[in-house]
Amino acid sequence: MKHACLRDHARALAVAWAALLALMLASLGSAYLRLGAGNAAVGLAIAVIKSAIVVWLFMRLRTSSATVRIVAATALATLLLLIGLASVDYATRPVEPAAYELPRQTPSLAGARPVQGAR
Amino acid sequence: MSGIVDLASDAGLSWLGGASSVAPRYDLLFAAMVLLCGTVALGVLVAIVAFSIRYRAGAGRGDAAAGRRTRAIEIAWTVTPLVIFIGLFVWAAHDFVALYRPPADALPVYVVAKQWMWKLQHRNGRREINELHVPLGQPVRLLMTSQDAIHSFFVPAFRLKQDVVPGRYTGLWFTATKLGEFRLFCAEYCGTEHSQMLGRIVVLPPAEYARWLGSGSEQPSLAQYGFARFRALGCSGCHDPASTVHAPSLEGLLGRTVHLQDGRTLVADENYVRDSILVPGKDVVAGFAPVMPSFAGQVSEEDIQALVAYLRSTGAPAPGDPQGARR
Amino acid sequence: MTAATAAAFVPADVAHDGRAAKLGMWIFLATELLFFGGLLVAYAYARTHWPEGFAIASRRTDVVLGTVNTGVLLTSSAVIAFAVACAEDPAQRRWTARALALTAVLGVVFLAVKGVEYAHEWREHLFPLAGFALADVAGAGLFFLLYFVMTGLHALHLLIGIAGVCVFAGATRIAKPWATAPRVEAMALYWHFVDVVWILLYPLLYLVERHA
Amino acid sequence: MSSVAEATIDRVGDGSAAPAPSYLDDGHSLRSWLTTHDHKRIAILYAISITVFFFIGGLAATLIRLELATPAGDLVSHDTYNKLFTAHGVIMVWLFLIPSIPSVFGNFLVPLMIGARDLAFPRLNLLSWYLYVLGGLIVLVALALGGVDTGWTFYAPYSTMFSNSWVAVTLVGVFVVGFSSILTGLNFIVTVHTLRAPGLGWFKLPLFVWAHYATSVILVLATPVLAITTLLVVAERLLQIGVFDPAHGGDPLLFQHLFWFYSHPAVYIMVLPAMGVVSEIVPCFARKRIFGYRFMAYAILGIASIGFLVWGHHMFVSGQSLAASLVFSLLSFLVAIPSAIKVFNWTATLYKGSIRFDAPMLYALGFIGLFTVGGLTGLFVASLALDVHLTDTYFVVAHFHYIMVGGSVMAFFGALHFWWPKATGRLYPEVWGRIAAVLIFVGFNLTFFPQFLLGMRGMPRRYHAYPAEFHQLHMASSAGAVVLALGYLLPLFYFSYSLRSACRAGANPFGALGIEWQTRSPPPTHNFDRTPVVPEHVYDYAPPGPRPTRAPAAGAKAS
Repeated sequence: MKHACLRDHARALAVAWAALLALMLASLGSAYLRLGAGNAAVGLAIAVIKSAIVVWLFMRLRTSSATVRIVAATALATLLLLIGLASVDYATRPVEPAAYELPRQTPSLAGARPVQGAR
Repeated sequence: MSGIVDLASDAGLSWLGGASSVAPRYDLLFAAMVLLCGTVALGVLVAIVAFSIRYRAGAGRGDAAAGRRTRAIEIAWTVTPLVIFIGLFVWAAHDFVALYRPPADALPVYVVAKQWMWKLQHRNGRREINELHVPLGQPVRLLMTSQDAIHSFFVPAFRLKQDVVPGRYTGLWFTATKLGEFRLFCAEYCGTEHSQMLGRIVVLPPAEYARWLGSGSEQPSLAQYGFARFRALGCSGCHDPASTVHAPSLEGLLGRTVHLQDGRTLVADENYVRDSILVPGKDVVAGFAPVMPSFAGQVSEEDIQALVAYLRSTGAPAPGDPQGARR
Repeated sequence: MTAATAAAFVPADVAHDGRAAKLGMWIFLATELLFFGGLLVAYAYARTHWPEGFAIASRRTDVVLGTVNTGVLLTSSAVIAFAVACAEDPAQRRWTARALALTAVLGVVFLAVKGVEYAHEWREHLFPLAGFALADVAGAGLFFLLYFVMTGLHALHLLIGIAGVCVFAGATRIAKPWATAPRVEAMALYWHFVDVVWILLYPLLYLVERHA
Repeated sequence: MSSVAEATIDRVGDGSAAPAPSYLDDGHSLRSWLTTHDHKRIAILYAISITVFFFIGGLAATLIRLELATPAGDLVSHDTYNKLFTAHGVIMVWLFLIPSIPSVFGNFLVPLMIGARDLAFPRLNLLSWYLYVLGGLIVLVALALGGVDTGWTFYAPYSTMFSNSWVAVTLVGVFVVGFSSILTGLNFIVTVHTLRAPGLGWFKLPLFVWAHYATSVILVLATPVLAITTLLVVAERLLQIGVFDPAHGGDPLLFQHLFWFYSHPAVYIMVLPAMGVVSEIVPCFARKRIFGYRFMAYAILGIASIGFLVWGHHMFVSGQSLAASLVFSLLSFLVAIPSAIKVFNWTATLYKGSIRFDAPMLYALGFIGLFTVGGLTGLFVASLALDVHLTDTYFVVAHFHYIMVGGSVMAFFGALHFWWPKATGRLYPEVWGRIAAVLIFVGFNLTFFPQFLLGMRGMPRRYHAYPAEFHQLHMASSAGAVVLALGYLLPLFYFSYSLRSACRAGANPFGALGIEWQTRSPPPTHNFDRTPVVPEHVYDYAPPGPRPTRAPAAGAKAS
């Protein structure tokens, strides 16, 4: 009984593993296509799918308690907020680069910090 | 928009000393906020004091059952602030957005901030250090960048501030509405002498401004520039009288007789200063450790001349403040 | 309510063990996600500002070894998931220990391959220090900085994971009472997370643009 | 309902006839303290260590105020001044305020309040303390070597490229302390989820526990971003290339985004536990159920979650985009709403109460007043157009000191008085307690209110010397600081005195209803002799009868 259960389990894991490797190869292949911004999108989308498989099946979020799911969702939401709200700035900030003179530092007397290297 | 400006002047807020077209709108919003928040704070305070007296233990007015049904009240004091806050946001945002829309005819001025000075350049190439002359009633647009850390261009009388960031330009525009001199502060902490990174804005009548702008392609005096380099290169970090590093004071150095560690004496002249900067180990002053690093490759000939000019100015009988703008 | 018999105080922390270990690990992983999240923001900024530099720099990474390593790590994840399944059945103790040991071996293989990559990159002057090979490509320095910080931190996490998995493999083998199934599962959660980080890093670092 | 509490108190009174040793008497050796897993002992360890750091940070503040008593920079050099305010900020934020209420009172009380034996991971808890001490020592080493001059904000590129001070060492210290915070937060969350006493549902939890739960969530989710940011700064200093470095295509504002993503929620790490403390004290001394319990709990969660969305309001003039500033400003106004709800609800709790003014209550009322001012002035700096003028001036300095010192430190002292009898079994001298409370309240306002006026008039912060027109207000502020310093020193003396006095506290000297009051004072190592009784409603206070009498156990109280 338990053995059968374990065998089923192992089979499911093997299928997930095969899917992960297939997705990895797909993502590798996509990098050689000329997709412009699509390269990044496809690469990330596949990475998200792979992560979802790992989290959902390997990490057993599928059968986890509500508390654990809330923890996972909160973490993901916070990460997206960090990236999202920072992107609001970067997406709408006009870029006006200015010539930047390399700083010429006087060497430190205290020795707290190495002398500015050649840059 | 001008209606708001008029309203502000009508409200009698000009005594707050605002000196730009932005200031009256700022003062009005500020006054409104003080009024609103003051009322709320006072309300809370009065409530706490009144309850504390009326319902003090021993007064026997306590009622445990009071205040159990709270939902309506809670919703009321959730929604009311929400509405007020959105109103405040819109008002403040409206004024803020205007700061991002400089008029097309604004006079451009280029600003470079570095530790710890402001270098400004007008359209016709006239340069200033720690001083900015602008005409009354005419929009001026600053294009600013930094050569090192982040600085911030802050003119309290104009109610304006903008960080100056290395590697990119940031902008700031204003129209001065009062004649006179106004303080310029660096408001973003930028290192040792952050609090000395001061300057002034001089607002002139347009005709006088035109004369001023035309009269001078002359640079700021060499001594003035030298003082700025004295600080920017970090000399003042050790040689300032207030410094914790044990280094000789350089005030009135030129012409002074210097006693060296190996027993020689010499009279400090320009060449001595140059040697001390480039080959500091050569003539070490008696009583001081030879800790000064060489600045060879870091200072230009122009810098050395300027530093000498500055040192000479400190030796004059009545040196005066080399930075006219300070204090 | 008032039926307060003067019962001796029985703390509630007997039965909670498994739940607490797993929940604790999930919360720790939430922390870890945000830790790498800061790097992801930096990466997003740098890549959107220097797309060409990132493409050029990314082509200098070793995509073959990177892909092999991805496969190794994905496999290790599947193996440790199998170990967790075995751990739930005390009769499969030996299989649990074997699977955990295999996981650790795969982790070591990953680190070895990563070391070979680093050695290549050192020889090709791809460390963003003095003498950096791509010094004239705007953004390439940032790419390789992020590459080394991200993969370095990932390797550090993996190293900790390998140590932890080895400990559990040994403990399971000799049936230490504290090596319970929920704790093995918590350990595995960490391992999977390190894997997920790599899954994200793989396209971001190796696959920016491979054509042309 | 209150009969339940009284019955409980009586039973505990009986139970104490055959006592197990209290946690304080359970081993007296240094070793027994340094290897303890007992959350109460770890709380005491934290209390001692943060007190040390509080007075080191306070010393820096004293020197700052002394220097600013005159316009010229005459007491210390520029460099020393910069290092002083940096040390003040770093120590007060990371080594005092962030661990203050959570690590001391949270540690001590969360398990007691939920009827648990200990935290979920007692060994991890001890590790947190060691990490905290290690990080604190690293920061002190950096100070001893010569200090840091970047300000506690460590803004790049000054911190990465230009500062000639011990930035990297200090940041390593901050990183380690951050780890301690994360582990504490993790421990609290798991504890609240898994170790609540049977029958203690989420909406029966004291607001103190709610506040610590929310704080822990912030600790766990925000601190790692600070950790990676400090690592990036250290790497940039060592390698001379980094993502914040404009010379290599990096962005200095990226540092600010990452830094404030942590440091704004960190404000709520400091103030949410303080709100929890006040929510315990006010109903107890008003003898009144807290007004709108559920709304208070939701407000805590609201503050914690919206707090993550507002970090950009520190960057309105930094050069971030207009759109970002608009978004962050709007969100910042939203976070003020739950704070307003809390203030209104505490005030409403007083209505028809039966209010006693013991020292904890004075601190709590002081908190409400000062927090109200701090919160309302927050609206000024959340308003875009006003922030342009006010940011980086003393207005901001005053604003956040009203929140962090007027708010959090007041509440910390309130908590210290309120739970002192529980933790030590001794009563503090009530009269001295009240004098100190008033002294701190008055001294605080004298110190910091003038700073609002300074900021309005354009006095920039972090200035070692300043123009003469600001002299009078700075003088006033420095004079007020003397009063404030006296107020902070006073409790040190009377608390030490009370430890040796014979004035023992009963299990429940204030007649409070929390589960922590059902056990002895000081509690036994295993926390409870009997299974604690979960009350129907955690704040079911009622005024005493028509003749004012104190709650039964308060008879031993001398005041």
